[in-house]
Amino acid sequence: MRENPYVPYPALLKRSYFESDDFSLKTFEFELLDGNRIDYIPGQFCEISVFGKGEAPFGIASSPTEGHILKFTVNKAGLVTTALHEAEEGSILGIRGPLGNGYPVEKFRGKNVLIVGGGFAFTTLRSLLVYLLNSRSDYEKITVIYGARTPGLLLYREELFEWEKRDDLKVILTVDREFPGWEKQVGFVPQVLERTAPSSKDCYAVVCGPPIMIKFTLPVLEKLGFKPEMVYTSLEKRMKCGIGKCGRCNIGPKYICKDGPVFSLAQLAELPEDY
Amino acid sequence: MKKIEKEKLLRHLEEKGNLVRLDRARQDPLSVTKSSHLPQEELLLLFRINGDKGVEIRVPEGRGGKILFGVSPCEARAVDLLDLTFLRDRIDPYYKRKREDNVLFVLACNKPRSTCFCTSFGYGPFSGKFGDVFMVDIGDNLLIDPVTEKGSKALEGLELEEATPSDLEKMESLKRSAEGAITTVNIEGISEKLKKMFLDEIWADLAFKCVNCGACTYVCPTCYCFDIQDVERTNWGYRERVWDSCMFPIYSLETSGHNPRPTGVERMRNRIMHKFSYYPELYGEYGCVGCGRCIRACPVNFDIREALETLKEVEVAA
Amino acid sequence: MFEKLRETARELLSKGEVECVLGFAEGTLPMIYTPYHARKPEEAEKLVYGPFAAPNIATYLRKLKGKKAAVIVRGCESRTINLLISEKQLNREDVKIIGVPCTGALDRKRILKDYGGEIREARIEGEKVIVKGDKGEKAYVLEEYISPSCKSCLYPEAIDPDIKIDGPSRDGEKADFSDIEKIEKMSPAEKWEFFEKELSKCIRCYACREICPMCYCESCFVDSNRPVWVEPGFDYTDILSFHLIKMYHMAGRCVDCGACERACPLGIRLSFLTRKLTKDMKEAYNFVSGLSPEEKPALGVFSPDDREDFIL
Amino acid sequence: MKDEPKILAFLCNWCSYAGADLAGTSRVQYPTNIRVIRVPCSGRVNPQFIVKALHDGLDGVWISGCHIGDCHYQTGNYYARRRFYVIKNLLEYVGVEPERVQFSWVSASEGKKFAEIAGVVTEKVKKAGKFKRLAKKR
Repeated sequence: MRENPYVPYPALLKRSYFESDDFSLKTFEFELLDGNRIDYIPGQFCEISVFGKGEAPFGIASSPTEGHILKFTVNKAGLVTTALHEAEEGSILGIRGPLGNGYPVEKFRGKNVLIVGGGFAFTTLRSLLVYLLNSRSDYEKITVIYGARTPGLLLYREELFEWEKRDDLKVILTVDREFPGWEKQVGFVPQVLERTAPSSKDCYAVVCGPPIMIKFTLPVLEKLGFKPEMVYTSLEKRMKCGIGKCGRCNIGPKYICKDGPVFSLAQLAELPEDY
Repeated sequence: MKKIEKEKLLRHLEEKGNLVRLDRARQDPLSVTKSSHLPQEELLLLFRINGDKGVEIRVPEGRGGKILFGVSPCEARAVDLLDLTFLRDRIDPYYKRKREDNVLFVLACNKPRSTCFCTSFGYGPFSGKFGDVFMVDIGDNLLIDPVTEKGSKALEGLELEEATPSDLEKMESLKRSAEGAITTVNIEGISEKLKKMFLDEIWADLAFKCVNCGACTYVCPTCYCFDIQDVERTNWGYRERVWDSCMFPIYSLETSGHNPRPTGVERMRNRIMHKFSYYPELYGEYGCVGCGRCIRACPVNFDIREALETLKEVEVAA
Repeated sequence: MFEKLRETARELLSKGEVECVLGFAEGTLPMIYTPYHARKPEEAEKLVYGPFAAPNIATYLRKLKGKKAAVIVRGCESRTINLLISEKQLNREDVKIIGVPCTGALDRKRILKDYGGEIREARIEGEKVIVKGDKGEKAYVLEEYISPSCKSCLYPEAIDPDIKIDGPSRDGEKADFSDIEKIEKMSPAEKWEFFEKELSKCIRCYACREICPMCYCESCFVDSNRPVWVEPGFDYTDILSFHLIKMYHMAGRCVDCGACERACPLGIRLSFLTRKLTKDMKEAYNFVSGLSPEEKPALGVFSPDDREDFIL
Repeated sequence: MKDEPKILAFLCNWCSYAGADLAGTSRVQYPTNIRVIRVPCSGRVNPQFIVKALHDGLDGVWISGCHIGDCHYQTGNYYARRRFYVIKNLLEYVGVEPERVQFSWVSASEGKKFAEIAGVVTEKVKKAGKFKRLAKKR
């Protein structure tokens, strides 16, 4: 990050493409200009500027092991995201980051990792997965459970189907309801997790998804024997500065932008329910 | 302590440059120290979009410092509290520049207002440790004492007399009467207690009269929350930060429509918790200086002193 | 002085006719009452009314949605209730209206300014406000320190109250808009200068908006980013746009209670705008806001022979 | 062209816009200061638009709809008339010259009248000059 943390790096939008078949999600690939590079770990986020419209925070979907292209998948919702969706390839935007703490990947070394994702929150989980797979031998068993409403809403489908084929990795994909042509799992993520029942022994779990999914997933993890300090999740709140100054993303004395967005359940248990 | 004629000191400072003379009216309702370090509206960057040449980003230059003359001790202390946010972790360069450039001449507060409760926070109207130079108005002269190196530098070249015992006595008597005029709220243990009160029903009662306008937060010298917004013109624009308030619903409203603090109750709770629980937990200091500005500015007479008393009386399960 | 009111409130509460009685109580500062809702019969003891009540109490009805409440109102506040009913924000059955006499709301900031010191105590004595503080005791004639909006009030008494508390009240005397007329006669440049001086003090804390019982929108135009009606910051053109659009939204809906003006921490005379609206609506459409709960807002209706003289 | 005032015209689809069209097809000239936004009805014009237009740097605003009684939606222009009166008064009251905000009723058959009023509006706004006050400087 720059010395003036409010100044974004100019970034070239190299490629953008729809990620979901309802055209609500688009993936953007950026290259920082002027020889700038950022060092990040999975789970960190950046503020993307559309000059004139403003900034908004997005988890990094690429992995630092993939080279210098930064990848984000964005849902079209508000002012900035709409402008971002409308941006043409080749236009120049701004990127500020990396921000936040990221997943504790060092702790995962030599352990089993369970990744549980839902909907379009899979972005930083992709980053994490690619990162882990890059030095596959450093980790033990890796299990991924990922669900979406429909097959068309699963992010990074082609990659997922490739990963599914690997034998050093267990990937379970699910959709909420029966869908023509879908022959994999059907059911909500918490149910599929319960059916799959991965062992909690020596295993870190990373959960990311819509609040309702998280709400029902956590009790299942608890039942499976995951301890609160072994379960991580990533939180979201309205943000502006991204560096713990502007005030709005606090949960108790902690700021999601600065102290998070990744928290273990043990950490969250200490904080008031203010999100 | 030294002593000097007020006019002589002012002439000296006028030559130094941008002198802002304050009296009480100018420090109310808005806090001068907050406005001077974290202005209501501040340009963060300008950008020009040059077609294929890309984006040109420019950071505006600083405007040079000011000498703030006559800052009250509470306001000077408030900047020290702002430092905890803006000069720790990632340093905020816009704030830092102004903090380094401005010189604060603090004047002991001879006539506290009925809304003052600064003595509740371990300091008082005659505390001499804030700002860059501490001054006491003893009528014919100013007693003066540099606090920081920046302060000493501002006084360089001035002939200062030594204060006499009778001057000091005068100061003591002014101090006694000033301190005597202030009601202290006993807030011992409040931060620990608040931690256990997040889900208490008292917040709904407390928040009833509050209409959730931003008056208290805007006049507060330690409230620093801001919003960052872009302004768009043809091929250029700028990004600025403006004061924001945790009292507004839109402050925490997410694009999805979800609002973690949907009503005035949660917002009021956050404001009080931030000042009296989160601040102490993070920095070991309360986020309030007891200046009473919020009490005076409130359109519905929400009195933070009364709120603290109420919170103190609530019984919480251990 | 407040015995009749307190007795009424106590009775309503103890009979369980209402869940609370909404009104004012003594505050912690002199010359300002604080909004209060008594929920138990013994809490009725705290209820007060009079010139020290600054906000429009009808604002608080939105916090009591779904509850049966009695509300203690002056003329302007009862007209607000009528408007809220006509705009479907309130059910008439949910409120019991207790009308109290009104001698106008005090323009507290002007006394603070004229006193020039720290006022520590204040009381009303007949037609005077007696204040005590570090400049000694001084008396001010209430009528001279009443809010400008109250001076042009046509209906000081509550309209169709369920219960009426008697007492000396202002006269629905002829409204005085002479200061507004004076501004109207200025040249555009003078007008611009006049309002720029007044409104540029605005810090956009939105106290005027939040205190206003009629500003109940879930989301306000000023917070909209698509489109941006008002840009961030403190440029006078943005401040003026905010106040202009807000005022336009108030046309035919403003009862000119003056609460916004009294709420402003910077002491901006918003009544220069609200009273202009009141005057225009009366002159052009013979419309006074809130006279009956059946009445539609002035801009929600029309007459085929509305004035046309401004159209080319 | 730099010193020429810019005027934003909101024309209702059914009458005044058609009137402008007729002026064009009948080769009746009207001043180039006018920039047109077509709206379904004069009743669609929220007075906020007027404030925003002036704030964004326009020198004048002109709103034109169907004649009273001829509204395509029966009553749109009746409501508009009240709103315009209120906002015009408010704007004048805070120091916006009365010439800058104009209203008219022009029907689809009044191509010539459209051009005439466009001329009148332009003259009036020119008289008031460039409008700097409400336009944001930065």
